[in-house]
Amino acid sequence: MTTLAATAGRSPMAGMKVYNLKLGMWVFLLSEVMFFTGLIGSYIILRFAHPDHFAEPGVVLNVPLTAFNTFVLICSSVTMVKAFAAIEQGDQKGLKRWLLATIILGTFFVGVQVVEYTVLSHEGFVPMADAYHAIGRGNPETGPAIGGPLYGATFYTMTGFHGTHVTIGVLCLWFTLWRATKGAYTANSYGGVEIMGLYWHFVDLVWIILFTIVYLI
Amino acid sequence: MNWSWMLPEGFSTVSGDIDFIYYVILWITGVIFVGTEALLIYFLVRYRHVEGRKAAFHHGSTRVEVVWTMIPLFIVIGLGIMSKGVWDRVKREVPPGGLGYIVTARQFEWNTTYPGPDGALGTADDFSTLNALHAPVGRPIVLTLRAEDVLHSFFIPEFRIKQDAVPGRDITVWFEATQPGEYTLGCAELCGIGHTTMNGAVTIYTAADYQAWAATQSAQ
Amino acid sequence: MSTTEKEILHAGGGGGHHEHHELPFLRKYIFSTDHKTIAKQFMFVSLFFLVVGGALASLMRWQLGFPGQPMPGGGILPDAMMAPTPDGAIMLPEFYNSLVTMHGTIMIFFAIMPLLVGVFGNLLIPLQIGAEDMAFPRLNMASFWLAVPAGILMLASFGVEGGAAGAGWTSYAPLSSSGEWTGVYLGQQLWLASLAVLGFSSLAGAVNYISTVINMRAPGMTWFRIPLATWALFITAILILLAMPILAGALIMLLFDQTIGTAFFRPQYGGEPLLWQHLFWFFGHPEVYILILPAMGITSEVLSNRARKPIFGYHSMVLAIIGIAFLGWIVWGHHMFMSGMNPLLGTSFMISTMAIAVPSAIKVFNWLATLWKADIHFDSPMLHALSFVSMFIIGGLSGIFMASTPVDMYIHDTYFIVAHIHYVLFGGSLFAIFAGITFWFPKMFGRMMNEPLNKVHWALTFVFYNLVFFPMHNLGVQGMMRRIYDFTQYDYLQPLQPMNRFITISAFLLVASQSLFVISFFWSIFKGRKATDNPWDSNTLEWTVPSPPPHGNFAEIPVVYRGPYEYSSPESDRDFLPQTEPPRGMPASAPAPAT
Amino acid sequence: METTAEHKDPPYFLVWGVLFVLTVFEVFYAFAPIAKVWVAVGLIAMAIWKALLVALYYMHLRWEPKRLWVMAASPIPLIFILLVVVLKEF
Repeated sequence: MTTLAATAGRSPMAGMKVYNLKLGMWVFLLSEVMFFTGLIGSYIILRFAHPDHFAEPGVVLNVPLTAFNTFVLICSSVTMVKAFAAIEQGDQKGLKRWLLATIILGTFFVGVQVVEYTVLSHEGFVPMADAYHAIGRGNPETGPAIGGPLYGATFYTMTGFHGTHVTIGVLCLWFTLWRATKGAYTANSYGGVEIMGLYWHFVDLVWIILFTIVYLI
Repeated sequence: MNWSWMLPEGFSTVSGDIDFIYYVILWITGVIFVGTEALLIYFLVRYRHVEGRKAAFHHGSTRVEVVWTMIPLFIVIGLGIMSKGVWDRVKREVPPGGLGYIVTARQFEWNTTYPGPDGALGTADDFSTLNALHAPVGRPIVLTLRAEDVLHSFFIPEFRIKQDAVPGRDITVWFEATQPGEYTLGCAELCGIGHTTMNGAVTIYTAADYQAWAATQSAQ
Repeated sequence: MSTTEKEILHAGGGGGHHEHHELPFLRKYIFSTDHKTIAKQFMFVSLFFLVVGGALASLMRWQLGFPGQPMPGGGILPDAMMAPTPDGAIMLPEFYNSLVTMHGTIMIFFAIMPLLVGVFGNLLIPLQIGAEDMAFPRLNMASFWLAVPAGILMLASFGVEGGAAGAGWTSYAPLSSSGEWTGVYLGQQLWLASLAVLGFSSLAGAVNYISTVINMRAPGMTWFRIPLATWALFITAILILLAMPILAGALIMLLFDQTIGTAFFRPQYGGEPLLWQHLFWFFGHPEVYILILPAMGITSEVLSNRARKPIFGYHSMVLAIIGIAFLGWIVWGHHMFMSGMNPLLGTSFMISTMAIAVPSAIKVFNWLATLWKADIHFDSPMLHALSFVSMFIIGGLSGIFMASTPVDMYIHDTYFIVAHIHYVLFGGSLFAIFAGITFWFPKMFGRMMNEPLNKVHWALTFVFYNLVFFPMHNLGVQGMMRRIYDFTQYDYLQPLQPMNRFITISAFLLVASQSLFVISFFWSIFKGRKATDNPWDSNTLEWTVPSPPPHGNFAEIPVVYRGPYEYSSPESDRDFLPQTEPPRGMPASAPAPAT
Repeated sequence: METTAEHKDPPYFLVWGVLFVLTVFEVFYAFAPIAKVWVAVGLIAMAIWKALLVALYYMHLRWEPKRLWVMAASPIPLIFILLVVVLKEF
């Protein structure tokens, strides 16, 4: 492999003291941080500017369901990290098992979110400004609208983009699993699994913040 | 063609201060501009390539660096302090006893509402003018600036006043004209296809003439 | 080599997979992962957009120079842009607004930014730090192949119902948030989508540049031995990385307002127009430095090399770059002094804005001091670099007027701003780009450029450029607003007609004289004199390899012994001392100094 | 991997337990009958705590070189600048 010749004399981990792929993923995650800063920041700012557009926790949004979903995502994080721990020890079987578990949990999370969206939109909680007429959980079909259009818009944008990230993560997990079955990862070559984990845990981390700010405050 | 850097004459109580800062900056930057460009040209001529001459092997000097870090620093601090005073006066210290108008901007017109004889806005005897703003000289005019559709920018060049009108917000602007006459009201923020036509006239009367004008308006 | 390192090289993705056998045409020229090829691809595409942007500007200038008069040959444009009349076609205001918007957008996002970051970032970073390629070559290729569809979307918007976006390159909401205000629906949505895609492209590039500079430097290439061009591009990449996502978020929210009717920026439903401005400029001001920092880096390279003298105060130059980049995050409000923003914020933003004048001044003084006691060679790269310095002085000084909030009350949104931004972006960035192209052309294409033709091009550009943009200061001082379709609607602007006409004619000549560069560019690619490895007697690493460098750049990773600007060093009999040349009495095989 | 040496067996399941408990507590705390501001402060504190746990243990930041910590923390000042400044508007 010519790379070895080409790289001889330079430690390929120079500078950051971590290998390129991991460094690249961290750098990419920094930009993700700024992306969610833009979305969550806008939510906070709009909520400060127009408190009347927003509702008390649990009035419109289903907190118990989402709390359960949060738990699911946290579990998927631990399965992901176990997959990494497994391949660190060269345990191919464990790697595949834990990756599959992560995929199932991640898919389940997205599924629950879809259900949540359907129910909410039936209760008039939609992003469209002129269609917004949230009547709150379990209320009769009619009633005064709770909150305002900014609530729907910010909610669906933030959770929607997080959901997109989870979905992309699940797809990447399938790819990682497929490579794992091909034996692409070993006890001293598991960069792919590690950066997959970094991305997945970051998405989990974002959800932890989102859940608190959007559902509980 | 007018290559002048002089501002057109100003006719409001703040235009003097604003123009003063402008001319201070114009002088400072002018001197720096001439100095640096002259130095540049001198170096280009003096140190152009000549066969057999080798450039000085010189990596820089911290002392010099500190000097030319400090000089601009002090200049800009000075300018900052000067500017802050005027800025606060224009934007934050609305003079008392002003005459209150409501100016509403919409594509593509300025609509001014004046208090009637009772001197209060929002009463039945209010009257309004389209694309025109009439005011007495020598009295602060306090405008509540509103927009109905998109951003517009309330701009009276002769008074050195510019303020965006933001839909959903009431923004207070004030000016005090120093001379009766006809001035220009323009829109300085791109507001759509008719942006360029969104202009009007500002008419400044003597106190007496204004009373007369206001009377005729409210009579209708 | 330890297992760890093997694993790392695997994990390092492309870290440098060099198929040294001949690649098939597609892999070699179209879907190439070679950073030099990608740089060339970016160059051809963004030079094309530079021409498009210039054409749009010329159309705009016609309307300003000859308001409401039929445009010669304007009839070929569709009636949605030009109203046909018996004696010729007259420009419509909605088309003028689209021109204002698209000229700004295309020049900033599709010409200047890719020329600086896409071309020179890709070309210089691996070569100047002694890497065989980028850290992630495939990601690098993706970065280019995302930029292309973005550009197509942007151009396509001219053809759609309602015309191209017409709310200015800043697309201030609510004007941009719904077609009901401008009559532009799909055009605005394409504009938003295109920029979102471009955001991904720049992001891919930024991740690559940052990882490469941090991890792939050759032995001995310590942080303070990195050439200033690479330093500037590295800091620029960090700005892109952190600023672009903010824009992406804002674009998406505005796109939702436009398409599904959310209320983020639509006041009639409780939205906040100022939120768009804050998000846009929180990205937008770092963007301004994304557009000027690489230009400063390129200028430093060319200046020091053609003056045959070490750059004056290398360390303070680096610190100034970092200082500008940092301050760039806390000055965005100076674009919003008149926006109804809290006046207290106005004051604090004025202070930080004034502060940013200091590092900029340091750089200018250092460039001047570099010329002191130098041995100046007036080749076309040098002429362009010197133009950058003298024009950047004007652009920087005129910035102080706007920084002062009271003065800004008068000149905000006037042609004074237009003059300032063009002195920084055209007189600044574009002259530096010309300097860069003429300087590194031999390294890119293996041939020298046509020097006489380049000199003529430089002279004409420099003269006409100043004739176009200097009078705009005066227009602004007279109170002429920007983005205005027909200034003759204002009585007090009537006297400005002759000057506007003068500017328009100069602008046409400026655009015309660019054809000389196009000719010289293509002539040199095919007919230019073969270039040696190091035609400029330069010290930096890219000149130690053949022109153009082979796939994989360096036969073996070079070892670096000194800083990049050791020109006219007494240590050498020549007037330059390459970074790779071992110190006297030290065998070439000696180990590199610790990184 | 240069990091594996130092952490033979990180407490992954312990962290998971803490995250779980914190989540449950958060949900009840959100409806606690106390001043809204204290609810918010407490919730944000817990959210940050959980986020740190994920970053330090699951993302291995705890075993990474210092300079990577610095890099990972670099956007935080920008977040504060943006929020603090823009919130002054309202």
